[in-house]
Amino acid sequence: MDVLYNLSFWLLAIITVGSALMVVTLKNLSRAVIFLVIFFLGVGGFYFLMQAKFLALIQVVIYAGAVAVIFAFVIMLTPGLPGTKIRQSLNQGVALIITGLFLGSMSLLIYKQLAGAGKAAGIEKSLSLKDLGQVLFTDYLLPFELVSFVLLVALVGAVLLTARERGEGNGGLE
Amino acid sequence: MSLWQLLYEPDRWADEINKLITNWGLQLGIPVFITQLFLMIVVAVILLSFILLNVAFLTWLERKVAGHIQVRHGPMRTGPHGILQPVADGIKLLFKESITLPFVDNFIYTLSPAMMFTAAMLTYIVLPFAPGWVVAPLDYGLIFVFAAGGVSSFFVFTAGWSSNNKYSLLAGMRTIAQVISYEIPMILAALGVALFAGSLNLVEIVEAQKGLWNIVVQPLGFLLFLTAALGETHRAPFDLLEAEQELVAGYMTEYSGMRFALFYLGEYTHMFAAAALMTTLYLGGWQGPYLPPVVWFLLKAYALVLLIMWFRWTYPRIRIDHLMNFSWKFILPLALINLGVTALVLVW
Amino acid sequence: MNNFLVLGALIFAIGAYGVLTRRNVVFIFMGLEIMFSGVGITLAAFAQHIQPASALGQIFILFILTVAAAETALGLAIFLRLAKTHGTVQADKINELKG
Amino acid sequence: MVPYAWLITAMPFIAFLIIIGVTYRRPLASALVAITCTAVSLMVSLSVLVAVIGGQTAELSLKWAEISSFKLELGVLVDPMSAVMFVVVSTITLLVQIYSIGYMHGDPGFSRFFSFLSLFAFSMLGLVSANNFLQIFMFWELVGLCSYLLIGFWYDQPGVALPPPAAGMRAFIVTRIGDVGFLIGILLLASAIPTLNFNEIFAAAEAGKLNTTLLTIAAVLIFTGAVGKSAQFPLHVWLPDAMEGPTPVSALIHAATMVAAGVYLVARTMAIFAAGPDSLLVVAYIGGFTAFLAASIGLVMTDFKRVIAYSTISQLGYMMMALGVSGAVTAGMFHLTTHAFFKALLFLAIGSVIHAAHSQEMRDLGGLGKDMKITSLTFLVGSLALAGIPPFSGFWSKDEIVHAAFASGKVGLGFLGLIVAFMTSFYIFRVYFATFWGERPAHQHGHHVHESPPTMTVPLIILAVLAVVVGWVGTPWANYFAAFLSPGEHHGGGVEGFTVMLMLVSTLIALAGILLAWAIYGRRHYDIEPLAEKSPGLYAFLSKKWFIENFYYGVIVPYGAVGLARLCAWFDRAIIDGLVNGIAGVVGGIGVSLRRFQTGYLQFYALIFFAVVVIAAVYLTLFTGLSAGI
Repeated sequence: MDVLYNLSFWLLAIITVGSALMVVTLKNLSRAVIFLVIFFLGVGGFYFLMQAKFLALIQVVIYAGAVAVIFAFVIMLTPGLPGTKIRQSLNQGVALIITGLFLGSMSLLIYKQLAGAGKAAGIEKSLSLKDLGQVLFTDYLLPFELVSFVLLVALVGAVLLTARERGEGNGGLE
Repeated sequence: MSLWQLLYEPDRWADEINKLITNWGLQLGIPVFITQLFLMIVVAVILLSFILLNVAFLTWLERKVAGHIQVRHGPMRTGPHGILQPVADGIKLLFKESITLPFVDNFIYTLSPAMMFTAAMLTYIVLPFAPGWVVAPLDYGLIFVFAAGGVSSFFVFTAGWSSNNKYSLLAGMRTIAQVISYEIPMILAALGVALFAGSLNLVEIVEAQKGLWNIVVQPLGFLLFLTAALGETHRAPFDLLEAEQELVAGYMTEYSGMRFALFYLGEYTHMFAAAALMTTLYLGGWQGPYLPPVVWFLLKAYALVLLIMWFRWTYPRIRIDHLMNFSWKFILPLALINLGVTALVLVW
Repeated sequence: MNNFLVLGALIFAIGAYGVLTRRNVVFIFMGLEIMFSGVGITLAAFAQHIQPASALGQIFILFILTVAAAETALGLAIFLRLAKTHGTVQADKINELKG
Repeated sequence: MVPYAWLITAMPFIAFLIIIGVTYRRPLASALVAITCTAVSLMVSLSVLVAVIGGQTAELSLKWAEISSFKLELGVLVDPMSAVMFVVVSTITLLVQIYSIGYMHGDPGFSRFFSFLSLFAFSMLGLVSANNFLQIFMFWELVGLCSYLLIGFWYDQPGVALPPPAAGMRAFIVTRIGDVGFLIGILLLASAIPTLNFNEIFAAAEAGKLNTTLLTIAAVLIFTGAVGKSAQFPLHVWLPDAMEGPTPVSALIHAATMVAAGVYLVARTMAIFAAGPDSLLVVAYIGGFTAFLAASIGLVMTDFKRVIAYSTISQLGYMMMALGVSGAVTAGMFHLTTHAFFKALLFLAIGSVIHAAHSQEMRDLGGLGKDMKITSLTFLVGSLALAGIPPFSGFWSKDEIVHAAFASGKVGLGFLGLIVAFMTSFYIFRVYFATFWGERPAHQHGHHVHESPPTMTVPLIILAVLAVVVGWVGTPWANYFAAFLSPGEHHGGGVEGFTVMLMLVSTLIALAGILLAWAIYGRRHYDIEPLAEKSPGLYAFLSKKWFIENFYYGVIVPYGAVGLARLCAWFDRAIIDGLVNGIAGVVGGIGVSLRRFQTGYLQFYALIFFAVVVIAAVYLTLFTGLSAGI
């Protein structure tokens, strides 16, 4: 099983990293959204590998199912999006150096300092939904409620921001 | 290893097969993981062929049902009662030219039907056809079903979008709006069942219905789920995204050939998945007297499929705004009430 | 688990690169989402390998997921507004964020 | 009940909030809310008083903030002094509120009036209950604010002598002068000892831990606050002007309670004064002089409200004198208590007259006794109490003060007290005779006058009864009040011959004043003052209020205040502004150089932000031994 595990890890890694790279380098916005979905699915796969199955599914439902849809909608709803002709990136050199430095230092940190820390990558029992709920609704009830409030605010805010003002012509959904 | 065991004790049968092949592989010096991989592929192939055959049968069934409801015969020429019609259709579609219009984003255009069908098929890996006959008895199987549904609808949307056709685009938008609207009550209704079973695992849900099907306990939940499932699978009377009178053929308008076929198959895959899910959640899954579990499962699922088809040819299509209102203002509150009452009853 | 951690860092870095270089606001948001995912993977890796019995790490990710979703919804709403009022969606054309 | 003492303070505030927030548009409901809450306060006060008489005291406090070792707190100090004040304040507030229903009837600002009254009651009770300097100062300023609001209550009317808002402003500014001194005094104390708690400071002062000079200066500075609030010379000028407010306000704030806050403050901080004895001399002489000054002006005022206002100043001077000469709180606090009742009575009675006759000029009034029997009678009781006729309450307290003055050896002040007593009985009966006796002036005949409604007369009667009986708790024969207030001290030691003689003398003096007043005013109505005919110079001097206000407005304000203002302005412009501009210039310079970083591009910011994070990460990774700690 170990081999299968590693195999799936590397496969997923290639898919995920590849699609993430595509998202940040592609010129075509619509294709980027498709790759974003693939990326999200890949991340969900990683959660699966890490025995966070609930998270994996939630990741797929929320991100691939909802967030990506929002992206797609927004791209569609924006008239006159610049095409693929113009350059879509800038500051590439600086950003590359900075992120490269970040990645380097992180990898160094992880491999040097965390070497052997924790247990070896293995398969433990996945947490059941009951365990999650137990913690979520007792110790983290307040954050939970706050997050729900944040969602409500985001909902109202989004509606408010995008609501068509009176006499503002129709550029809306239907 | 007998046929009886295959039918009536499918879990033990599967176990023994598994052991047999693993041991056999070990004797030959093949590592376990390779045999496992091999078995996975075999199971996948079986599942895939089941789905394809089933869907092919469904397309035929739909036409026959439509025909008989409209007092005509439906396909009759190919094979007895036109039973070979799907095969003929398939061959025709395979050899048709796959047209791609100019200014179409080819990448998304090609990817969408494939992904849509794939996502639709993913649902089946958690469905328990019989004890032990489930590809992956996930702990969170129920959520997995909805996740797969969500992904699949996203690709319906991109298909409509990438077609560079306003009707397709409209259909794509409608898909998203409709699917999101109906997914929520559907999940809520299903949660009632999950609460009863105390698990999200479909196998456990089925086992929890031993003796008493959930449809008895949760009649409202079943009706809500059925309605929402119709919306979710874009079946009439909620087939707004392929409303011929308004949108030509919806998101499939610009598709032809095998790509079209994939969508077509995807739709029916979805429908059967919905029926199978309802069977699992509300009708006790494989459970039933005398007949083998698989047969029971398929019987129930087909009964639901026929019900859905009956709906299609009976009810007129409703308007898009009515559709949305119906979901948000009627089904969703009811689903919430259902869930709340269920929870309360369970706490007592 | 080191592999997972490095992967998380890599994804985070890719997302950051996207955020830093993209001209289109939608792309910037995508980059942000990628960054969130990188953080999520890191958290999940730690959660699994340090305290596998505790649901804490996963709950953290749940919160991140929720907040990220809310953020995206709001951000994109702002984006639509921006497109309407400024007529552009290029982050390098909007430089009013100064006194 | 003692642990619930905070309720006394809280209830009026609740009333204030309810009136402002809920019943603002329903006048009667507002009045009801205010009265109910005050009644609750009164009941709690009474039970607290009973508990305190039973020997309980308490200090409830709540930590508010702590700055290193310096802690600020909010608290309720329940001891005999505050218990007495609780009862006095809440009783008078309650009666005044009931009275106001009648007096303010139909006024458009009815609810506002009651909300202010409640706010005032809250502030005053908070002041009384304070257990530390900061709290007392806060509430001190709050009562000042309420006073301002209530003096200027009829802000849209022209007023009698000057517009109410101007009068309010004047009161506010004049008392502020004292408050500055008070604040400096508090800060001085705080600099010497890291607490503001009364008991801690007093304990330190009594133990001699603090420098005597410092204590003296601090005491005098605190006294300036009291001078401002209690309208003592030289800051007395605001109180007569404060009479522009509605008469119940005058009764409550500018006679019975707020102005007594200064006396209360001095009494409360007596330990500090006692530790710096020179300050007591200042208190005594300022008090004595004020008593004389105000009484002399009161002789000639024709507006009877002003007469009583000056009378108030004079009586407050008495109290200060009492505190100053005896170095003990008993006599002053006793006079404060009795004065609160009879002065409130007097004010409410003349309020009743104003309500009925719509005038406060004695020249316009006369012969009202026939039409307003209750008012007239209660006013007479108040006058007798003020004049110091036994057995009315004023007699006992005033006598105790004069006695204390003689006993302390400050004979001059003792005689001064007797002279003032004579003047007092004269001027108050001048008002009485001129208003209620004799004939109505010719030009007023058409105006019919009738008695006020019961909501006004009932409080008058209650107050009249109280004005008679309150004094009985502190007779020289059995001084329960003194025993209660300062139990440890030796009181009187029986009645000596001197005491009896003094009582006789002061009674005779008071009677002489009454007789003189009757002789001059009792028989006929004057349109022009007799004194003005006989001695125009003295009359002018007195009626111009010793030219003190002329001096203030002619000399201090244009030369002193404006000069000071100019100096401050120069300092502000040259030094402060220079400093600020200099700093701003430096900051601006830095800003200019930093501005290049502020491109306005979101991503540029993100870039910088992320770059810094990365630099930090690199630093932590490479140059510190960051261990994962797992």
